[in-house]
Amino acid sequence: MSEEKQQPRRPIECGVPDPMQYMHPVLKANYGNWAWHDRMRPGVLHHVSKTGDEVWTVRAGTQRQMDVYTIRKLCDIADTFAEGHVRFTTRSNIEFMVSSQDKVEPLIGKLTEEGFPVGGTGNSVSMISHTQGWLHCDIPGTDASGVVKSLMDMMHQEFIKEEMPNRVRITTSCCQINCGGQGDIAINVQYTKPPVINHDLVANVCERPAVVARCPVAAIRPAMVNGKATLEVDEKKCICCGACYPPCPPMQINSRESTKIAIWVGGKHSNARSKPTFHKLVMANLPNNPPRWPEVEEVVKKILYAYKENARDWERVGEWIERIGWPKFFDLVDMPFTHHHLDDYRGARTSLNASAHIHF
Amino acid sequence: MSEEKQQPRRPIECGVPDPMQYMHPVLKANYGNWAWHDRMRPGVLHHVSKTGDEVWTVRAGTQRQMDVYTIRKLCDIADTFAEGHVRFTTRSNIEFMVSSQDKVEPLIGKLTEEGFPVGGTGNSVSMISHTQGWLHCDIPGTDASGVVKSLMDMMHQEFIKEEMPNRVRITTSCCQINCGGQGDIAINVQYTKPPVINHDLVANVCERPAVVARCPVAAIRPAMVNGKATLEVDEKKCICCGACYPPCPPMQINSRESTKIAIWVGGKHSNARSKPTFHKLVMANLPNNPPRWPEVEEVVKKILYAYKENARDWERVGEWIERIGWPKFFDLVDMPFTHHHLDDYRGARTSLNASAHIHF
Amino acid sequence: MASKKHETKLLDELEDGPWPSFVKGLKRLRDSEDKQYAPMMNDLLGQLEHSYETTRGYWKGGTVSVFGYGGGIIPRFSEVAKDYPESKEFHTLRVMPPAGMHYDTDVLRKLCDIWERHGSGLIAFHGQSGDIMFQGATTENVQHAFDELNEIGFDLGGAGPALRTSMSCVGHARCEMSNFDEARALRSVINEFLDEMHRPALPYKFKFKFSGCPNDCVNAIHRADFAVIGTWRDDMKVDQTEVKAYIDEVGRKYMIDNVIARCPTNALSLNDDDTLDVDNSSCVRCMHCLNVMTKALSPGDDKGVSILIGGKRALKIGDLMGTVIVPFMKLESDEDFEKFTEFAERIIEFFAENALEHERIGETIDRIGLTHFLEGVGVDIDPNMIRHPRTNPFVRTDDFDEAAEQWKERKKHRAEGEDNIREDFVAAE
Amino acid sequence: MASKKHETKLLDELEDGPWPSFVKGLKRLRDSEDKQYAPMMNDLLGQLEHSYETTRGYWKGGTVSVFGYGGGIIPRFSEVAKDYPESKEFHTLRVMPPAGMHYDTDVLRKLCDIWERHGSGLIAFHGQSGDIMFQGATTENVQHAFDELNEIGFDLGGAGPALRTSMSCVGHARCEMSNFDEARALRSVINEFLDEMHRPALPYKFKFKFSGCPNDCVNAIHRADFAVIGTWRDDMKVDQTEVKAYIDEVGRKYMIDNVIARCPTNALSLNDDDTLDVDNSSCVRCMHCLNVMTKALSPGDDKGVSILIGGKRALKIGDLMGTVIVPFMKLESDEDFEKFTEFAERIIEFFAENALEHERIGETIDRIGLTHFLEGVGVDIDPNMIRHPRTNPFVRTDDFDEAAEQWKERKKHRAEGEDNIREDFVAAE
Ligand code: SRM
Ligand code: SRM
Ligand code: SRM
Ligand code: SRM
Ligand code: SF4
Ligand code: SF4
Ligand code: SF4
Ligand code: SF4
Ligand code: SF4
Ligand code: SF4
Ligand code: SF4
Ligand code: SF4
Repeated sequence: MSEEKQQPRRPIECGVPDPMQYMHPVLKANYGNWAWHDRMRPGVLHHVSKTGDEVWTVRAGTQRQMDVYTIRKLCDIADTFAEGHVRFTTRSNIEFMVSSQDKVEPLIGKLTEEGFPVGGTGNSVSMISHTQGWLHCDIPGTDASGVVKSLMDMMHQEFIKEEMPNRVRITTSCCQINCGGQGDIAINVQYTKPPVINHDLVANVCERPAVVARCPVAAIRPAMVNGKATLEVDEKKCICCGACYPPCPPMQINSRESTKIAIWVGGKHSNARSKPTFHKLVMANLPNNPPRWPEVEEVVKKILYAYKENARDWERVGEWIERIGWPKFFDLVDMPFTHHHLDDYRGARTSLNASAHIHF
Repeated sequence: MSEEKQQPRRPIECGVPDPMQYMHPVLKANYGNWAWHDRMRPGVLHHVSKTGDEVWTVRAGTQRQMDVYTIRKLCDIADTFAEGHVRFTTRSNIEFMVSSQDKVEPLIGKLTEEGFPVGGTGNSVSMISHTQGWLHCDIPGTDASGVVKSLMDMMHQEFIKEEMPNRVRITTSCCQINCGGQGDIAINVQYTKPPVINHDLVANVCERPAVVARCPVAAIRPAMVNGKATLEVDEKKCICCGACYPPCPPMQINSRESTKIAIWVGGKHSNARSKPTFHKLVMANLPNNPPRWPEVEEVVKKILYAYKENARDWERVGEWIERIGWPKFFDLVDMPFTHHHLDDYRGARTSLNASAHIHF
Repeated sequence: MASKKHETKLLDELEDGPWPSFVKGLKRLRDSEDKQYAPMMNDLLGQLEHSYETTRGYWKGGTVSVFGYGGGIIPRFSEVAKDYPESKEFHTLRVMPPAGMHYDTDVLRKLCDIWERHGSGLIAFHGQSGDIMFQGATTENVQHAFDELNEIGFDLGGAGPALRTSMSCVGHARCEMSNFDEARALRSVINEFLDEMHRPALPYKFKFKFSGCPNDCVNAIHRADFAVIGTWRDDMKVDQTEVKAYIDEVGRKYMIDNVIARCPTNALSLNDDDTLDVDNSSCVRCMHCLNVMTKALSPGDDKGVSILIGGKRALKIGDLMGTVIVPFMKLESDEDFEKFTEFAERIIEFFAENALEHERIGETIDRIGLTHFLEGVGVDIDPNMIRHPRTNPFVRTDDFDEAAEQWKERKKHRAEGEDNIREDFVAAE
Repeated sequence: MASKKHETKLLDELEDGPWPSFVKGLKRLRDSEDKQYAPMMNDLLGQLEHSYETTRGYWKGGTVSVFGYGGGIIPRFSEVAKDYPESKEFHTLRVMPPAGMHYDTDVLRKLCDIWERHGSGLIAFHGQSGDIMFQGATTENVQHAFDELNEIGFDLGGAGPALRTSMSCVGHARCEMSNFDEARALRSVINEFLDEMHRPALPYKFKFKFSGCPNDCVNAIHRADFAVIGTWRDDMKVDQTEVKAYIDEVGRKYMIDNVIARCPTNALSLNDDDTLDVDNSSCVRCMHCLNVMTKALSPGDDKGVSILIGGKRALKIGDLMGTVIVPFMKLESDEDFEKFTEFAERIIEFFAENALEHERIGETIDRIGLTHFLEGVGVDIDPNMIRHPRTNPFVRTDDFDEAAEQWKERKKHRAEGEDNIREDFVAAE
């Protein structure tokens, strides 16, 4: 292995691989030519092309963070029970395509047997958008894999059934940056206090003007502490956003006491019916409680089942709440409405109810 | 009359008069006890109380700015053809209440004969919200009475008929302050250039710090011109809002060249269906052309009839445009869409189309 | 004194046409040569024609008032008095109308007579804030006119940084949608705080408006600092026979497209047997279906008002509508009205003490944030105040649990049907 | 080298439950004692358990790359390497998947084999930006792993201030809603600008995402700087027989409440004979009715894409969604794809030259205003870019007439079906 040092290999800049080489033949043959689809049961999609070709897709959940053994097992199943072609969805579910309906049940049987829940289609709770957390990230407030595993265990039945009013797309984010994105329900780290500065380190580690520039509310200013050039935070101004932390790790925003979990609802990406929306704060200050975050589980469960029991067909979480109103929502889930829910950031004005549209 | 100077009369602070003393007896008898209403013809409302009492209201247009002869004529009509009780609406129309249906037609006949158009009810174009202008205001860019008269002449048929998809409530404002308020269609003075400062006067007339504070974009700063303490405007920043002009008349915002008329659409006060909305810019830079403002008339007419021909029942102007989309609206009225229509003031972000909802 | 009549070529063009002409009216006054106001109206027409020619206004302000009051008069002095001397002073008296703008012919004639003696003969029914505007008095005559008006029971309205003249819709007097006694509410508040109207000492103007239902026929939400909108809390009333009658009349498709599909919160559903399902807990009282089917649908019995604070027009920060501050309060008993007036006072006081100069209350709320405003006026938070909770995480939440406790308290009160105005509130000094 | 296995009391609790357990997977790797990664995974588990105990993360960044590239690796060095030395370096290779994430088992097995040799055995399918994340390589092994992956046709994705890995929905491959060839579009753009990905030199990250229709199955509008959404311009296709079949199945009331009344622009009306009226000019292509009635309704024939620019998550100014910049462009012929790529380049160049450091393009637009952005990238204005025109009068309009002339020009082009991307555009220097 020493010849490499002498002659480093130049990369082949091949870019994004062509999917056609790996695609299921029926998909390839009908590329851009599909006519309609239906779902015969949870976890299964049935697509019919304009030429009459049919394909059945079986969707199963994975842990996303997979060891090679798990991946190989999925390959074995694909080879034996399906047709050797799979794809992954935007939510880390795996999909097996088969060209005849009789392969569907055995495939489901095998997947279930091997512990891969079949579901995530239609009006189910699909896999949670997953981020890195303690396993890999350099700025995490919690662990994504653990939160996701705990919640998916709790919601397993809702993954394998399609009993929700509409799809439920949940996200997690292990810091306020929100790599997990917006969700019908979102479980995000929330910093509850301004950063605590390790003045000894700032001087060495941080490019101070860059950090000052990063703060959206100009709460950081240069300062001298014990004769060292460091930074200080105006706690009255600070909105606990954590933007200063990645460029300057000595501005510790995380601590056992201050890193909490907040729950958000009503994010929506699709344009179906209503325009896409951002999620909205419901619950803050939940403990960051590994390994199973029971307080978070409890809150998510309440929201999920309030939605399941009260929403109408096709209503996404946010649309349901729009209809019944926020007062009723907070009552149904039995959660507090506080001044923290009132926006006070830029443009807050537009979130005020400037109408006599009132829910009683 | 000289004894007053010796002994000034102290006011009786009697406040708002009690309306009961002037109210039509059927209204008084059924106060708070009405059951339903309908309209037998344009300009006439028919209300039925829970006890079965009935009252017919005939609504007629006035010029608002009335000479005592006109008012006395209306009183004569009320005494002869109605029952001596009238009221005025929020839009300066006069209403005659009668307790028997057979009085309705003769009353309408007389009003029409005397030049008071009967209408303004239901799905008609009612009287325009009227402001002061050159007749009385100290900061006007145009004359409200003249604009209103010209437009109401043009729309007379739409006042006396109920052929619009829903009510049309038009407003005028003779400066950007907008005393006339929001409208389905609004005809407002628009300043098209920054103020031109009469430096000789500033020193004497204006409290400079107060004027500086009035500017919403901090475009005004103190300056010295010819050795005098005056003000200057940063024309790059100035948004031509005119807020500096009332407290400092030497900051001339009006001129023949710069004072123009802009047309707005889609303001709505009612909470019916959609929440109340602000009106939106359609057309700018129209000439301020007395005595009849033909260019303004032309634009208003186009909008009004595009609405009349294209909107569905119950759609207000703004709701109609929401449905058909702004691209089609600008096409239908054949008016330009320019960068001036793009908001760039605070919170502009919320007016952007952040969705794939697109009208083709 | 009878000067030559000014030419009014441009204004003359406004005499034609089917709409009543203000120019004709002005000329009638000018031509009443036996009347004291004829010369004034001649010069007024002259100056106005000059404005039409030059597209400029020629009035400037000043200071004029009646004895004992500071406000209520809009003083106008001509900048071109040299050419139009008789109308060099042309002040307006803003006079408050009876609530709901009801008159009998007797009182209208009296108003005309007074103005014929002391003014120009020109009266506007009404200004955009609801005043009867007696326009065109000399500085001297302002007092005479006021005295006589005052003697027959009329009082000056608002001008300047003061409580302003208010408006209420016809409501209770002639409208089945009405949910409270608008005229009583208006008079309770305005007549209680006349001092704030007559002696301007607020940071800026402050307006109340009263609409009996969310149709908002006086434009309160946009145009009042303190908007009072009637509404109801229980179920709307449905007369299924009238529903069917309506469908028979307009057809099913029309009913679906114009009623069912237009409900903003999908609270309506048409059954296959042509009866109507109303999901009252989803209904936001927009009024649409009630407006369309006036016989079939009507407001419930548990009536009251919503209060929205902060509406104003464009000046400085741009247009603002009022924000829901009190989603519901009863307004029926004497005690209700007392509480209401007390609350209005609280808001006015907060405004007086916290607004910057020339800042409307809506701008104050925008500047300090809703949370601080609510604390400042002793109002409990309610989700009806907002369209939706915050979408950004930029908030310090370490006191969330304490705030949650307060919410529990609030919920107890709410469960008992109480509004969110804290009774035990004492304003901070 | 085989150190004692760390205790993992807390993590062990995550082995139970019906959902596939990542802890089990990690342990399987730790327990593969014949594999080079076993000791690394033992210490990795140890450090992770330590995080679970202390609720803190222990990784820090650094600089690691492969020869010839600047980006694509997320370097991780342990802050607690003293206690967990074998996992002291635990870098991730971000590797771009085939567009649409299609695999056969053969290639998946190859990926596993490579990672078994040079990495931790831990792979994520996929990261939120769409990368295959090969997590856990030592600094030395990063190059080996990359070399082998690269040999079988895979390339590194984005990291740092660079063009990022992109995603496209399954679309054309298996979805009847699809309006363009998502995979081709993705590959056209990304493979054209690989230099911007592999040698990070942009002000900040830049992401493309491709959804075949407004259902937006890859969350493009929220999560991409440049979102491409399939749509169509002509009428949707209606199969009235299938409409009736659907109504027969679900009932009229259900149809009214769930389809007719849910259309955001009231573009649908149910006729009394159970046929459906579609007002295509009011329809905003929200997809709802097509989603509900997959057999009865489908997109039209004149397909293309809408481009929205500026989506990103919360950091600094708060969440932004993309704004419509190109309401419609065709994306079928080779020329269309060329134009599309050229336009993408224009945007990237504008971003490179005008964004501040650490500023996303959405923030740039927010800072400079949409008008200046459009001018900077040679795009003609269109009312579809906004929800509605401005509601405030705070704009200087003396050049309105000139701007109106430009609109006339634009309308001519539009009438010929052209998009609003100016062909003759030359970027200002
Ligand atoms: C496989 C996948 C695309 C891919 O390239 O991987 C996909 C596939 C389909 N989506 Fe999706 N969507 C997929 C992620 C999404 C996402 C993104 C996400 O989940 O992060 C969204 C946006 C969610 C949001 O709004 O926040 C999404 C919003 C939709 C919608 C809109 C639903 C709505 O009413 O708001 C539809 C329409 C429908 O289902 O009728 C849709 C419809 C579909 C259809 C029915 C399209 C078709 O005709 O094939 C596909 C099967 C859906 C099903 O599960 O029943 N897909 N779809 C993704 C599966 C994710 C998963 O494993 O759960
Ligand atoms: C790995 C991944 C999460 C995951 O587990 O899937 C991730 C992980 C990180 N993200 Fe992310 N982001 C990931 C997808 C996203 C997404 C989702 C997307 O692309 O659709 C977003 C939201 C969309 C967007 O771009 O705004 C996202 C928004 C951010 C941001 C906020 C950017 C903003 O402008 O608001 C940051 C902070 C930054 O870049 O300074 C960030 C930064 C980071 C960093 C590099 C943390 C840092 O600054 O040091 C994380 C490295 C973790 C690690 O050790 O691997 N990440 N990040 C995702 C990338 C995997 C992949 O390549 O496939
Ligand atoms: C008389 C008046 C109240 C007053 O105290 O003076 C009044 C009276 C009625 N209004 Fe009004 N509205 C009056 C000004 C308004 C205004 C304010 C304005 O015009 O400046 C509005 C808000 C307009 C806006 O949104 O910008 C207003 C929005 C409504 C609506 C809501 C319509 C909608 O669909 O948006 C209704 C409901 C309806 O007509 O079905 C309504 C309904 C009514 C009813 C039907 C109520 C009733 O049952 O009696 C009354 C007869 C209406 C008619 O003309 O057919 N009234 N109404 C006002 C007459 C003004 C005029 O002379 O034209
Ligand atoms: C007379 C009247 C117009 C009319 O012809 O009807 C009027 C006329 C003037 N208004 Fe007004 N406003 C009139 C109703 C309104 C309304 C409508 C309303 O009350 O519903 C508004 C919009 C609502 C609001 O309060 O915002 C209105 C918003 C303004 C503003 C802008 C306030 C703001 O905060 O944006 C100003 C400017 C100021 O106060 O500095 C203003 C200022 C003025 C001044 C005093 C101009 C000045 O600053 O010198 C005008 C005196 C004209 C004159 O010579 O008589 N006027 N003004 C209305 C009052 C008549 C009455 O008392 O009944
Ligand atoms: S959400 Fe935060 S902690 Fe989690 S992966 Fe993204 S940057 Fe890291
Ligand atoms: S946490 Fe955010 S608001 Fe607070 S100092 Fe850091 S960057 Fe500024
Ligand atoms: S709109 Fe302007 S000019 Fe007209 S009355 Fe009001 S303040 Fe005067
Ligand atoms: S017109 Fe408005 S923006 Fe311009 S200087 Fe005056 S106050 Fe400032
Ligand atoms: S606001 Fe309501 S109650 Fe008052 S008049 Fe209008 S419709 Fe009637
Ligand atoms: S009042 Fe409005 S919200 Fe309530 S049911 Fe009727 S239409 Fe719907
Ligand atoms: S975005 Fe549209 S085209 Fe793509 S998979 Fe989803 S539904 Fe199909
Ligand atoms: S696609 Fe959406 S907007 Fe178009 S008709 Fe169907 S439901 Fe209405």
